[in-house]
Amino acid sequence: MSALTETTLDVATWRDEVRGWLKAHLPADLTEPGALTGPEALHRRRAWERELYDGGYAAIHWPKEYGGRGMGAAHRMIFQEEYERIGAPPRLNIQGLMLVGPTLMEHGTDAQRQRWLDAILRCEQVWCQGFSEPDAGSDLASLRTAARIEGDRYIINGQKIWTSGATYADWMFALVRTNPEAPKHRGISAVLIDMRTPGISVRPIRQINGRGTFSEVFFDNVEVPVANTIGAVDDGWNVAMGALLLERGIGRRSYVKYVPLLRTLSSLTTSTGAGRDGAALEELGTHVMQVSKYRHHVGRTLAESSNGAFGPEASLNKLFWSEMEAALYESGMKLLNDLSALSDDSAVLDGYGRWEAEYWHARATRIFAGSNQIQKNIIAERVLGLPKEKR
Amino acid sequence: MSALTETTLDVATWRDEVRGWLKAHLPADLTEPGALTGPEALHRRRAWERELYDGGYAAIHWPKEYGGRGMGAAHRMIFQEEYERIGAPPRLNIQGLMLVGPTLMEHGTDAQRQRWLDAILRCEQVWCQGFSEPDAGSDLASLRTAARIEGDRYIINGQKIWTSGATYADWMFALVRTNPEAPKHRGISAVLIDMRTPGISVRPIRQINGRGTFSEVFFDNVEVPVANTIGAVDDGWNVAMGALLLERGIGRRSYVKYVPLLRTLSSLTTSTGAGRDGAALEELGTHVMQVSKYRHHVGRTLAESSNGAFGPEASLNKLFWSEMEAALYESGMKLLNDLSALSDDSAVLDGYGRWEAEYWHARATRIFAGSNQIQKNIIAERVLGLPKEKR
Amino acid sequence: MTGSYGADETSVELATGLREFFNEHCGLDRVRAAWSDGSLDLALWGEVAALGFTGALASEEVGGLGVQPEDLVLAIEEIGYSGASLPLVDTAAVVVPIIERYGSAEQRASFLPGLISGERIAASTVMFGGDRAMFAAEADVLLLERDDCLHLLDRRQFSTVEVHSPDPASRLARVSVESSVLSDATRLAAGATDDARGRAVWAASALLNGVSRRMLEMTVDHAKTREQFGRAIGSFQAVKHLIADAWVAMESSRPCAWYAAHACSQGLADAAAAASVAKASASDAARVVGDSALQVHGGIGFTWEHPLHFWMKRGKLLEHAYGSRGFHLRSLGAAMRDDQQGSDAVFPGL
Amino acid sequence: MTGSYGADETSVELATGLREFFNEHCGLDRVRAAWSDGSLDLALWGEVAALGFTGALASEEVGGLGVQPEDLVLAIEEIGYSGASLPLVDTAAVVVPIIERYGSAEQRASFLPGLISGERIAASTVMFGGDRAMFAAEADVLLLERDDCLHLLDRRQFSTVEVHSPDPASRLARVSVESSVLSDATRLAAGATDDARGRAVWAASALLNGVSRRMLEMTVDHAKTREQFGRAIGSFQAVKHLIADAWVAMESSRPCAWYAAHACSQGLADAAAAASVAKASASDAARVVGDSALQVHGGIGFTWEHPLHFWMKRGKLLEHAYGSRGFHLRSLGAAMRDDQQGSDAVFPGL
Repeated sequence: MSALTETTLDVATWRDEVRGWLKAHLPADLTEPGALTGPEALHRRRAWERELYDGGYAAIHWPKEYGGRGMGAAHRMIFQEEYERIGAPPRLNIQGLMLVGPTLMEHGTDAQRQRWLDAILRCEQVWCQGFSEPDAGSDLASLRTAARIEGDRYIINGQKIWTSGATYADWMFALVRTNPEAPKHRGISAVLIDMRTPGISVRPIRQINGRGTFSEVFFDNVEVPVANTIGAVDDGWNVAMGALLLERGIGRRSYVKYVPLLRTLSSLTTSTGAGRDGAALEELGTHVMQVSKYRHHVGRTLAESSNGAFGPEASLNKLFWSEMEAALYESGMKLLNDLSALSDDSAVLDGYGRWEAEYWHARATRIFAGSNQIQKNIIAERVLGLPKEKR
Repeated sequence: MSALTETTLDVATWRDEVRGWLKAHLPADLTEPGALTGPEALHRRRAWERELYDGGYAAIHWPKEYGGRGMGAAHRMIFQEEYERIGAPPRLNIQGLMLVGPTLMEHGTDAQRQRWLDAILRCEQVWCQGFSEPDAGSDLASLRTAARIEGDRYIINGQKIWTSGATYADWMFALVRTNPEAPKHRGISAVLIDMRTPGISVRPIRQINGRGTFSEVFFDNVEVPVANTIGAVDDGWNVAMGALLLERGIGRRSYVKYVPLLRTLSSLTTSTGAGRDGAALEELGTHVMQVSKYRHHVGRTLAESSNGAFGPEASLNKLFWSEMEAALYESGMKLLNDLSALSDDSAVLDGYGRWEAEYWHARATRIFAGSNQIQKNIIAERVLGLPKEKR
Repeated sequence: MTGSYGADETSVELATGLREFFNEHCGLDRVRAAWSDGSLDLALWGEVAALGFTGALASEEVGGLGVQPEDLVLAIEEIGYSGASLPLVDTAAVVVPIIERYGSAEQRASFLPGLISGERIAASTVMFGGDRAMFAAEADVLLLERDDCLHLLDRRQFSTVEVHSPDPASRLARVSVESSVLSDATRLAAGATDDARGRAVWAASALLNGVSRRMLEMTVDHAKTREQFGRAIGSFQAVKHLIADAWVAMESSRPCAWYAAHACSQGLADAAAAASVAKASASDAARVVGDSALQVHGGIGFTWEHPLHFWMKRGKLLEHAYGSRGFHLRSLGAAMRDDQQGSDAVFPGL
Repeated sequence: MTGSYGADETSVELATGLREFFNEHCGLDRVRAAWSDGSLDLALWGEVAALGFTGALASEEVGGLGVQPEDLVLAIEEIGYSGASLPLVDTAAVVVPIIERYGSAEQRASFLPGLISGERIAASTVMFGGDRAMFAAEADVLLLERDDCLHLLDRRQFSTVEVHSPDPASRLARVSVESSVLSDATRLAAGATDDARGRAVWAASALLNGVSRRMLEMTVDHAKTREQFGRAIGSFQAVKHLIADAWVAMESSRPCAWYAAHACSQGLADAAAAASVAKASASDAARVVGDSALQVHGGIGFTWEHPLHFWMKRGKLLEHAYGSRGFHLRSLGAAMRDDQQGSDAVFPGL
C-alpha cells in the first residue's frame, strides 16, 4: 500500500516534468500533420531523437546501468500520454528501443550489449525488425530465410516482408532458419544484420493507401558473423517470443492518441448538422466509450503489474485498440462523405484524403503484430485455459 | 419462361383461394394469442387440423397419390404466408406432415405407407421427432439410445431430449443405435415408435421462460417391431439427413409471421416517445430491412427451385431467421422496459411478460435444428467449398 | 494516474471477504430458493449487514466502515457474481452515503442507524427508470427522485404496486407518494441528485459486471467439459472466439466501473462521463457475455434447472435499468460534442 | 408472388452476355489501367454500348432493347463484379429511361439517340449526395436534381470541379449550374424525381452487390489456397465463419435489389421501401464482405499490387453514396411507424 501511494505521488510530479520538458524542447513544426514526410524527414527525426536522448528521455524504461532511468510501466505510460498529448512525432527507433535493446539485455553477451546498446540509445543506429515472410504470416515459425554456417559466418538467403523502416534502418533484428532438419520452432536463430551488407536489397511495398511504409527485404548470399547471434544458435524462437509480447503490450500507445480523432469526429458530426441527432450522438458516444475503456484497461493493467511485465492478457490490448481504431476511422469515412456532399470547403476535402489513408492503415492493424484471430486464440487458450485445437 | 408465367398466374388465384377459405373456416377465437394453452387446447387443435384436412389443405405439398395436392414450393409458401397472415395456430402435426410423411414416401415400404400416411394426413396420429440426446446435440451421430434386436423386435433403452410435443404425441420418429460396433454414422436406424408402448416415460423440461414445450423421453426395455424400421437397418443416418434438410428449409415460416412483431415494435417506439428519434427509427428500420431480406431470400430460393428441393443453401435460411428473430425480440425487451418506466397501463405489463417468454424462446432458435455454428460450417464447406477442418 | 483501479489492499480485502462469505453462505441452493419462493432472504441480508457492508461507505463516527467508493466497487462485483437476491447495492452504495452527506441532522439520526445495522432496508428510484425501484415493496426506506430533487421517505409515506420484472428474484414495484408528503423535511440538500445518480450508475455497473463474470466463468467451465465430436467444445475455434470476445467485453468493462467509483469519490470533472462509460460498457458486456453463454451452453442453458438463467435474467434487468446503453452513449456523445479543447468533462487534463 | 427474382430467361441471358464480355475484354489488366491513368476507357465504353446495354431500358421504338428493370439488375451486378470503371449504370438505369418517360418530345429527340448509341455519356446527381456526380467531368449530359425537380442539361450548361473520391477510378465532380440555365425547357415532367431516385438506388444496390460478390469470390479463393500452420487457412473455423457471415450478408442482399427493380418497374406500392431495403442491405453486405476480405487476405490484401483494393474502394464509395445505410434505415423506420394495418407502403397485401 505504501509503495502504491509513493508511486501515486511520484507520477504526478513525473507528468509535470515530462509535460514541461516536451513543451520547452519540441520544435513546433514537428507537430504538424504530415510534417515528417519527404527526404529531410529522417534528418529531423534523428535530431529529435538525439534531443530526447540529451534530455534523458530516450529510453526511460531501460535500466540505469544501460543509460535508461529504470522506470516502470506507470511512468512509461505517463511519458507516452504526454508525448501523444503534445503531438510529438512517432519514435524513429522504436524497434531498437523497445525490441532490440531489451532483448539484448536479456539474451545478449556483454560484448553485444557494449557494441549496440549505447548506439541505440543515441539513435546512431536505427533498427528494423525482420520476422515476417511471405509464407510465414500468422504462422511465424514456418519462416524459411536460410542461414547456413560457413566458418564464423552465416550465408543468408531468403526474403522478409512487411518490414517497417527498412529503407532507412541501419540494422535488422532478424529471425532466420539455421537448422532446416529440426522441428520448426527449434531451428530458428535470432541474428542482427547490418543493412549495408552486400547482397541485401530493399523494395518498398506500395500499400492500399498509396504509402510505402513497409518493404520487402531480399537476402542473396548475405554474409553475417555468427557472433551476431542473440542467444544460442537454433534458440531464436524463445528469444523472439519475449519480443513479441513486448510488441502487443502496454506502453506503446495511450488513449491520448485517440482524443484528437474523437474531436475530429465530433466536429464532423456537428458540421454535417447531426449534432442533435440521436443516432449520430450514440455513434460518437460509442467511440468515446471505447477510447475510455482503452484508457481504463491500460490503467488497470498497470495497477496490477508492478514490474511492467505482462502475460497473455496483452492480447486484449492489441485486439481492443485495433478494433477501436478501425471503427473510429470507419465513422469518419461516413461523416466525411456526408460533409463532402454538403460543403465546398477545400479544407474538408484535404482532410478527407488524409483521413482515408489513415482509415486503410487502421484496418491493417487488425492483421499485423499477430492477427486478431490469433489474439483470440491466445486469450481462449492461455488466459481462459480452453483446450488447444486439434492440429 | 412459359412455365414461370403459368406459375405466376396460378399463384395469384391460389392466394385468393387460400385466403378466402381460411377466412371462412378458421374459428376466430383460435387466432387470439395464448388461445391454445391448457388441456382442451389439444382437442381444439386436432379439430382444426381435421378441418384443414376436410378442406384439402392438410398437406398440399404431398403428392396426389398420398392425398396431397402435389404443390410445389411457391404454392406452399403462399399457403404459409396466408396461414400466418390470418394468425392461425401452429400446425399440430408438423413432424408428421413435414418429416415423417415425406420420409415414408421416400424410404418406406408400401405397407408402411398404407399404415401411417393417411393417419398422419387426417391428424389421427400426432408425431414427434426423437433425434437429440443429452450427449448428442450438435454431434447428432454420436447418439447412444440402443436398439438390440431380439427376434422380430427391438429392445430399446436410452434417452431422448428436446422432444417437442412428446407429452401428447402418438408416435415418435426416432433414431437409435442398432450397431454399436460400426463407425458412428453407420450403426444408426430410423425407427417408428408407438408412444404408448410400455417402458416409455416422458418428462417435460421446464425451460428458461417457464414453459414446458420440450420433454425428455426415457426408454426402458421398450419393445418395437423391427418392421417399424424406415429404410434398411443401420442405414438410418441417410434417412435422417434428408429429413434434417427439410427442417432447415424454406416453407415452414414466411416473413408474414414477423410483420405483427414489427407492428408491435413500431407502436412501442411511438409509445415511448421515440417516434421521431433517429436512433429509434434506425433500429426499427433495421428490423424492417431484415424481415424484408428474409422475404426476398425465400422468394429467390423458390424462384430458383422448380421442385421444392433445396441444397445446403437452406442453412442460410435457418441462420438468417433465427438471428433476425432474436434481434427483433431483443429490441422489444428494451422498449418494453422503457415503456414500463413510463406507463401505468396494465396492458403494457401483460404484454411484457408474454414478449419476454417469446424472447427467451427466440434465443434458443440459434441452437436448435443445428446450431448456427454448424450452419456456418455447412455454408463454408458445402456451399463455398472451403476445406474441411482437421478433426 | 487515475487511482488504484481496484488493486489496492482495502479494496481487495473487502471483495475477498465478501466472496468467501458468499461461497460459504450463498451457494446455488440459496440462490435457487430466492427464485422459487420469490421472497427476500432476510437472514442472508442480516448476515451481510453484520459484515459491515451496508454501512461500508458511512463514516466511522456513525458506525460505518468509512471506506471509499473505489474500495467498495470490487465487493459489489462479488454480489453480482454471487447471485444473491438482495437490495444491498442501493442501500450501501447510494442511500446510506447520500443521507450522510445531504441529509439534515434529523434525517441522519432517524435513518442511518437502522440502515447501517441492516435492521432497515432501503430502495431507491434514482436512475432506475420511472418511479420504479427494486424491492420497493420490501423496503423500509425510500429514496425518491422527483423533479430533480431527492426525498427520503419512510414506509408510511409511500405505497407500492408490484410491476413486471425480467428477473423474478429482483422484485420491482412502482411507488406512489401523496404529493402532500413531499416537503422540505423529506428533501435532501442540493447536490444530492447528481451525486446519487452517479453512485447508482457506477454501482449498478459493478453489479452487472459481477453478473457477467459469473456467466462467463460458467461458460468457460462448460466449454472445457462438454464434449461433442469427440472433443471438448472449447477446442473449437468458433467457440473459443465467441468466448474470447465475451471476455474482452467484460474485462474491458470492469475497470470502467472501478474508475467511475474513483471519479465519483474524488469529485473529478469527468465523474458523470465516467459513470456513463461504466454503464454503457457493462450493458454491452452483459449482452455479449449472455449471448455467448447461451450459445455455448446449448440446450442445457435453456432449462430452468440449470442455474445460468438466474444470472441471465438479472443481467437483462440491469442492462436496461440505470440508464440503457443508448441513454449513456448519447450523454457521452453530447459531452464530446460540447467539449472544448481543454474542457475536462470527458478527458480531463488534456 | 413477387416477380422472378432474377431467375427468368431474359435476365439471365443479359447477365451472362455481359459477364462473358467482361471476362474477355475487361480482365485485371484493363481494370488496373483505369486505376493507373485515371482516365475513362472510352473504347470499353463504346464496346459495352454496342452490346445495347446503355439503351437496354429504352423502348425498341427509340432504338433500345425494351427490357424491364428486373431483367437488367443481374447484368448491373456483373458490372460491379467486373471492376470496369465506367459510368454505365447512371446512363442505362436512370438517365435513359427517365428521359424517355418524362422528357419532352424535344428532349427525347435531342438526348436519347446519342445516349443509347453510347456516343454521349450521362452523369446524374440523383441520390448521389449533394451536387456531386460520378464522372460528371467526363459527361456530355447531366441529370440534375434541384428543388425536388429534375433537369436535363447538356455539357455547355454545367461546369464541374473535381472532388475527392474514395475510389480513384470512379472520378467525382461537383457540378455548378448558373440559375438562369434552369427553366421549363430543362425540367422533366412531374413524377420524374421519385422515379429516378428509386432507379438510382436499386441500380446502385445491384452494382454494389456485384462488387461484394467479386470480393467474396477472391476471398474464398484465397482461403482455399493460402496455407498457414500446414493447412489451407480456409480450414480454420474462424476463417470459415467470417466468410460464411459475409456470404449470408451478400446472398441475402442480392434478391433485395432484384425485387426493388421489379417493384420500381411495376410501380408497386412498396417500391420506395424496397429500394431502401436494397441499398441498406447492399451497404451492410459490402462492409461485412470487405472486412472479411481484408482480414482473410492478410498482408497481401493491403498491397496496391493485389487487385482486392479496386473493389474495396469502389465498395466504400458506393456504400455511402445513393443514401447511406442510416438514411435508408430511417426511411424504413418512418414508413413502418406510419404504416397503418393494411397500408401497402412496406408490406403490401397484408
